[in-house]
Amino acid sequence: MKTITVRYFAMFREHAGIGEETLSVDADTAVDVFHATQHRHRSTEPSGHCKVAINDVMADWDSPVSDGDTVLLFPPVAGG
Amino acid sequence: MKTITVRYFAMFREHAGIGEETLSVDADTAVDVFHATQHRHRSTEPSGHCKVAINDVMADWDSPVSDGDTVLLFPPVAGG
Amino acid sequence: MIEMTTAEIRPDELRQQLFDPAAGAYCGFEGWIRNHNEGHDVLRLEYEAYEPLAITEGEKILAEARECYPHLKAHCVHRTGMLEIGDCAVWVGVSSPHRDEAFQACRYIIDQLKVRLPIWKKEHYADGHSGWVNCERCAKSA
Amino acid sequence: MIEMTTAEIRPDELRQQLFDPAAGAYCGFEGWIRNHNEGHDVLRLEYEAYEPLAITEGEKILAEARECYPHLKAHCVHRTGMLEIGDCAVWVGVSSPHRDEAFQACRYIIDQLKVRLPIWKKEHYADGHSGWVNCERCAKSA
Repeated sequence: MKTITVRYFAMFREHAGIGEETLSVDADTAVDVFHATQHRHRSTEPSGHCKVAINDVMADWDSPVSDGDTVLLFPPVAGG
Repeated sequence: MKTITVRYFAMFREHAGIGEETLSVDADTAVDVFHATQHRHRSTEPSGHCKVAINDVMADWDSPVSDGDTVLLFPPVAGG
Repeated sequence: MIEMTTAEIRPDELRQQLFDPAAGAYCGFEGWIRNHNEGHDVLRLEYEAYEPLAITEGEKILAEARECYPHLKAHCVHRTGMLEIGDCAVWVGVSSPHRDEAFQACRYIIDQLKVRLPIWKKEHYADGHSGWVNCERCAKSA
Repeated sequence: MIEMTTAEIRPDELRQQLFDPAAGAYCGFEGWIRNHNEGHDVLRLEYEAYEPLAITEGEKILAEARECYPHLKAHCVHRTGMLEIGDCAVWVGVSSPHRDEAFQACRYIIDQLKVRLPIWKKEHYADGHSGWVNCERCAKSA
């Protein structure tokens, strides 16, 4: 188990009802963290439309996560 | 012979040394007027790069000219 | 340079920063809040950004544009917070020697900003509802 | 609308005339006097126009753009007289619901203005010479 801080934005934050939480998760990669949060908050957004960053650096869904990392979950963007 | 007022612009005006002059010319179309002015001012600019208007309306080189018309001779443009 | 701000965007002041005696062309783009989207009457829009990564990603986009067009000057400002109809949400300005580069670079920058910056917008509708733009559609298509 | 003026062009005031609550995109183009052209150092530029036909032809170009993009608002101002480096010689502003039309229409208008309006420019060079832009080249290629 790893201790991961997860930050939610926009739609994800509203759905989770919280902007940030620290979880103990059994996760090797970013997508494992994403699925754990989906299970926890009963969300069905597919990862394909979303983006992820680890410790403020854009990452891929199969990027490895380490104990103590902060994972940022970005719903689909619509800037401008 | 027709009495035609010719107006010159930009390079043409500088070359002719005059902005406007009234000529008696043997001309059926706009290009005849153009050639008469070229002969008069020893100019060699080809009509293909230039445009012509008759009485403030854009015209073609083969547009007919009438006695009393004003023919505007436009060198190649470079607006903006 | 890219900036995030909660204050009104002032294109006229911003464009002056792009002045360059070698520049013959300036192209500016502004995204304005409009009163409708996909059949809904929109009253206002709320923008949320994750600024640290919006800045990093925005700088990358501007660097990509400058790599394609070496004599380019480019600048971008994105606003966040609650915006009203007619407000300017994003401004992109580009100056360059010739107009072809200016148009192409400006278009490249705004197109990339829209899909790559972590910025989200929530529409508030005349019927009292609200919704995150794009997200609802993505969820439906899941 | 197209205007000819000898006064300074003020893009910020002009763009406000294009405001429309249904417009989500604004694209502006400005032609600035730059300090070089085809290997010459340019000090200033003199613009001459035949205004009656510049206005007529400019209105035609704007009408063509509006025919392609029905929700377009478009406006253009061209300056004449002696202009210094950095001065704005021409401004084209367009607003429309979406950015694709805004970019395309703005580009169409400036491209057409450049080749169709009876406006000529004379460059004054650092070496004391001057020349009408394009004309010399045309004469040479004759």
